[in-house]
Amino acid sequence: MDWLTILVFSPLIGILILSIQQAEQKVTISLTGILATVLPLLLSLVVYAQFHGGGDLAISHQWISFGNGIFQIDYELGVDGFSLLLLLLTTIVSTLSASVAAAQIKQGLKAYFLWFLILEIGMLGVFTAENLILFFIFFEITLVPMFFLIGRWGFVEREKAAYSFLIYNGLGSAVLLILFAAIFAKTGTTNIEELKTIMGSGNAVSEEFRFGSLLALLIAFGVKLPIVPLHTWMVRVHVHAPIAVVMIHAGILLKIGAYGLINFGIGIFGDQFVKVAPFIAVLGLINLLYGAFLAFVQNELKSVFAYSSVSHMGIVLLGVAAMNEAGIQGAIFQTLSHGLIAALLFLLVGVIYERTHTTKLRSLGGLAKGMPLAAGFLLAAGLASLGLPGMSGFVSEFMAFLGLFESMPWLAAIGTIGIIMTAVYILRAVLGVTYGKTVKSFAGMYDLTRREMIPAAALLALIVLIGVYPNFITHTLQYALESIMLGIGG
Amino acid sequence: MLENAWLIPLFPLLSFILLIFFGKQWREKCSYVGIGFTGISFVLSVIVLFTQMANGSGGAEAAWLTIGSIEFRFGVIVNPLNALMLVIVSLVSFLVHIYSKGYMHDDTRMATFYSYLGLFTFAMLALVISPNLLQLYIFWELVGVGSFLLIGFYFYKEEAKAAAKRAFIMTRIGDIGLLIGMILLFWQVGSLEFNEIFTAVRDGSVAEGLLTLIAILIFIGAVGKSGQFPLHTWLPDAMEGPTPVSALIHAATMVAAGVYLVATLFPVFEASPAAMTVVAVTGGFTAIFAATIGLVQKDIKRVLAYSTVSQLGYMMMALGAAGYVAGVFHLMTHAFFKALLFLAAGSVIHAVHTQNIEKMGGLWKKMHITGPVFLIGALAISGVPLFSGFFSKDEILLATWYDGRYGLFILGLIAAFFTAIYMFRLFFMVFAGESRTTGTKVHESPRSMTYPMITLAILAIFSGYINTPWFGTFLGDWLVGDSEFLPFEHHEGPIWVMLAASLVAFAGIGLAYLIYYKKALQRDFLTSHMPNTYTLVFNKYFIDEFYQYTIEYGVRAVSYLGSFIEKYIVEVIVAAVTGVVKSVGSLGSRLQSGQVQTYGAVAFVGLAILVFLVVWTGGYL
Amino acid sequence: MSAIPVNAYLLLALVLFCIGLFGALTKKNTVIVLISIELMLNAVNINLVAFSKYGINPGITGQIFSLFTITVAAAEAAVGLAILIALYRNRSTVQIDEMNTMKH
Amino acid sequence: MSGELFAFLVLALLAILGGILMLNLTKVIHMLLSLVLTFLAIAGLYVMLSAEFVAIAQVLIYSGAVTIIMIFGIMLTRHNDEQKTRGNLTRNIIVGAGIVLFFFTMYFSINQVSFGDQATSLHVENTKQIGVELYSKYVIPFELMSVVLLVALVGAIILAKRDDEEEAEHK
Repeated sequence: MDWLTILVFSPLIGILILSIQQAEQKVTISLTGILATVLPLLLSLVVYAQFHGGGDLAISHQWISFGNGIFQIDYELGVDGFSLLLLLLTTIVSTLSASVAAAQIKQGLKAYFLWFLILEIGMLGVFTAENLILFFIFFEITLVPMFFLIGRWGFVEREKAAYSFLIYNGLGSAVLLILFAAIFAKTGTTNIEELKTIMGSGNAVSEEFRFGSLLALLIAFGVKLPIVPLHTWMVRVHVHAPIAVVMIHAGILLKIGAYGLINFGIGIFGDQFVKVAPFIAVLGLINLLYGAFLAFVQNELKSVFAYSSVSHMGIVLLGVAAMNEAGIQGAIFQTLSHGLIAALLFLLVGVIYERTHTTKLRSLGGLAKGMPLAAGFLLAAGLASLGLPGMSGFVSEFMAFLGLFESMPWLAAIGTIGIIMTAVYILRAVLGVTYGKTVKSFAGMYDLTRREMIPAAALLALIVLIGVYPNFITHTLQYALESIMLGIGG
Repeated sequence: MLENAWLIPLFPLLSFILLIFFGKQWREKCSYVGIGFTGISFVLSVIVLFTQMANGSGGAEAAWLTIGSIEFRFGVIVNPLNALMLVIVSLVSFLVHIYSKGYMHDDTRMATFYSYLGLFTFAMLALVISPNLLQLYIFWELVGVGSFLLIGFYFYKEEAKAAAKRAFIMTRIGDIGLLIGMILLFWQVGSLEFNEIFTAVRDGSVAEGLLTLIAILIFIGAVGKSGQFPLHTWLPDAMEGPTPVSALIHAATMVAAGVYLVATLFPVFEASPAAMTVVAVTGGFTAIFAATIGLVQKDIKRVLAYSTVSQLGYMMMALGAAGYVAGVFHLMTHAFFKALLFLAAGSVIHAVHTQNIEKMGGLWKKMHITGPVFLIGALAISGVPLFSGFFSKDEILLATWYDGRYGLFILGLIAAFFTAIYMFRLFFMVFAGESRTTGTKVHESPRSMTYPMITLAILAIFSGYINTPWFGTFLGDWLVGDSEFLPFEHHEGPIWVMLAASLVAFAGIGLAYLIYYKKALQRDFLTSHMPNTYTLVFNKYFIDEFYQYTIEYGVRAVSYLGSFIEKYIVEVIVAAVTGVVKSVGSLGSRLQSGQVQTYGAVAFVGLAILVFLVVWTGGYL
Repeated sequence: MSAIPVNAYLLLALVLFCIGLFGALTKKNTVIVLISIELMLNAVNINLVAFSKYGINPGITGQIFSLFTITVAAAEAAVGLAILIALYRNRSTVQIDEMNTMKH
Repeated sequence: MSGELFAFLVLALLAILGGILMLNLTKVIHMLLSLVLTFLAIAGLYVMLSAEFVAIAQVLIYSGAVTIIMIFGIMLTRHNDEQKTRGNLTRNIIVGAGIVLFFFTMYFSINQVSFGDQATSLHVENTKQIGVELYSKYVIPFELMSVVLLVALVGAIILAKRDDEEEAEHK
């Protein structure tokens, strides 16, 4: 069975069913929307169950071909451990986000879910595509729905946010397209596995070309990740997009940057990556500290968490730049862990916003009194975010720094300031909202409903699971990691 | 039994989980859950202790995190030190659980309180049986969280919020030191298992300079956790938490974790004389520094908090002076008598509803149990002969004397003198003289509170006898006995050291008696004669303010600099990018004038440039 | 016969082509634009005929192609003029910069 | 200097002169007439290139028919028009620069090429050769060309006529 194709295009079923429903029937629509995301979730579990190290799930069909096979692009899907985990993350966060959206999106629910499901196809495709052209197509598919989801259902400055999202990511993907075309022209293939062997052999393509390609990749995925100073669009999106979309965005879309950087940057251009590693480490350090210090002075809960995302992505860069197993595994863990934590944080921000209609730190305070459960979850999420052991954040930070201390101890030592700062700004924000005197009492305050509690608890359970027993994931990752390490000759 | 020691921490964890989920329904019954599970842990700990004594050390491990060829493991190890710590922690925790039942009986969030206590106890118990540094670090942070949650238990108070935040961040600064030290050690040794670390250090496979750096970094972690100078400021503030918590976490167990850490890694420290000096000097300085502050504070819990800081400094000094047994011994006795003092103070606060000692007085007659047990605690901590504190303090002074650190020895004596003064200042002001309380009728606490105090009082008197120069050094022999890494030399000290220690203690008590009981000396002697010194000490040497003006404002300044960059550099770049995109767009739309000639011109010029480029590059792009 | 190099013809054709192009892109009168295009076609014709004599593969084909070109050019001139007259009737101008209906 | 080269130079200069006059004269009718000079010079060049038939066709169609049509066009519209302004100066400069770039690029390329010997038999019964080829090898394009001419004829008539009726309807 071609499970991957079925998985990637499974949201289409939901799209078809939704499109014949009437826009007024909110209950049926939200039910269909949620169920349409449950289907990929189940399928991804099937894929997970069938996964035995990689190759057996890969598929390949002839797709575009002319000029007697000189110009041939195949339809190739496949997963390794890393992308499989990201697939699971995607389906899980999508389902949770859909359930949040069903509660919080007040108008145009049908259109929302239609865009949302298209977005999910794009995300699933990005993580399964086995050649560059297919990857690019799915990458573009994620952009358009996001533009509309932000622009139509967001907060005050939603249109500005949507445009800056589109401009930045459009530029990034333009760079990507040119790069992919150049690679195709030089090597005659876009298959990632073939490229790994071609580029790895060292003499097929000139070194300058490989170096330039890596820089282009860095820019393209640097926008997505985002790397300072390309991050402002992302902060804007986090502040102005609807909460459910931010969950997806912070949880998954940012991870495409990390995925691309690890899978293509190291996977294909490993030997060149070694050269730029110190540079990337410095960038990562800047991300980590810059995000942390800025998060410390934000006056708004969502921008605190937005800058916290910038900061946490810095750890991904640091881990990648370490160029050893511990560092890269740390980066991968951080990718997954931040996906879960960011989704949880924004879920809770959404809950708070629904009750209080504000996310200004100044007008929030003492919420633990009115909504102890929500406050407890927020505290737990905050602690996870600042890298408390027993939660997923610690494992990834530890590994990233473990790796970095081996290759660049001084940078790593400076980077640890970031860990302290993370504690400072997270506690400032979280305690400011939940602890202390009640600044304003809001009418109709109520604690988490069951519908909000289940997603929050599910996310927290996953975070704790990874934190308590990380080897749970490492087995799946093993093969992917080995092939990546092969690329850098380690 | 030893390989199943991992069960011990699990019971408090179970209590935490159960209370988090079902606490609301159970209400008052929560306390029984907490007490029950901790009790089981205590019983198991005692069994483990005796098993260890009978059969020697042991443990078990399993893989936790695999990174390629590197494997981090998780497990338990029971050696004399760990077994001793297990018993201390579970015992104090058990007693505090019982005590809290009375102390917190009218609090509506009792379930939350007990669940947090469970979480803390779990982390602390797991900490002390860690077989490797990583696991120790993990629980090291978790006890920090337990402490953080409990300090911020009264979350609606701004002071509690600030104190919790400060406690977490200050200890985290220390933790980062530990983290860096740990990682550096890992890349030197290739493992974080204690045994392998010790073997590598003994074989000299780590360069000495690096080892010193690692030891000092690890010590920074201990400094943060144990409230040593200069990271001590969080500990007095942590008194915002409920008093049983102060007794458990901020007196007996968690703060002692720093000492435990240094003790556990003693072979690493011992290999680096420089690091040992750092430990000893920091400890000695903190001991006297905190003691002076304790002399003038007016809040009963804060006096005890500074006393704790001072006593922890004492332990550090002992360890730094190679007095491994002395440090651990004092850790144990201190756990008992300081927990006792805090619980007694809690009992007093419970009765008079204030923490200001100037508003207390004459309680001796009204509180027939609290008064005497407080006196026992005070005598023990002051080092009055025959009480437990006397023996452990004596051991420390001996260790410093034999290590040749005479300056520290004198520092220790002075600190002991101050300790006696402030403890008896506290005692006389609270229990002697006229009642200065207003309002409510003072009554003795319920039995759930007094029984734990009595238990601790007994321990505070007698726990010293397991390691004395007269009846044998049982503790020392056992602690060092079967370890291949720990040196043991018991010093049959000159008798005058012991005499000097007793003398100093009695002198301090006498002075306090004269000032605060007999009023023979002016109370405001210090205030009037040395106003500047008094202000300095009363304001804790302005350390808080110093931090506020340097670090806090520094961080703020950096942050504002960052947001300045964000606003005026990054955003300008962004505006430039959007501006370019926009102007290209408007240029494009201006080209769409509808005039065919313009279209043709653009198309042709483009073509010309392309053709030019093709020819220029010789037909290849 | 001392041959005139083919390059000379090509160069002449290039010059005429450039003149025609410049006229077609800059002149305002539509008639002149049309006739400039004719000039460009003529330049091409010169190339065709020149290659028919001097090319790699000389032969009569080049001349035949130039005849086709002339035919098409004539047809183009006729249709262009018809359009021009129709436009002039509607707008009373032959200035090409006033014809911007493509904008809307 | 051989006579042939001399003839070529004269004809080439005439052709270019016509073109330059076209660009620089102000009256539309003068521009048109200057181009007749170019067309005639080109016809002369065709003769030199052994293409007598094409030369005749050139004279008949370009110098005759097309020019006459254009003159009609001018007369039917505003024949007194002078070039009002030099038009959009920046655009002219850009176009000029582009053309200069193009010119030098192509000039560079032209200088690179060199071909083999010239054909010898083209001038022998030139018209017959063309006729044979047209009716044998190129018969289908030839017939298609007649269709094109027919369509152009019909189209020109319809285009020129339809507006009359519409205007009549308007009135």
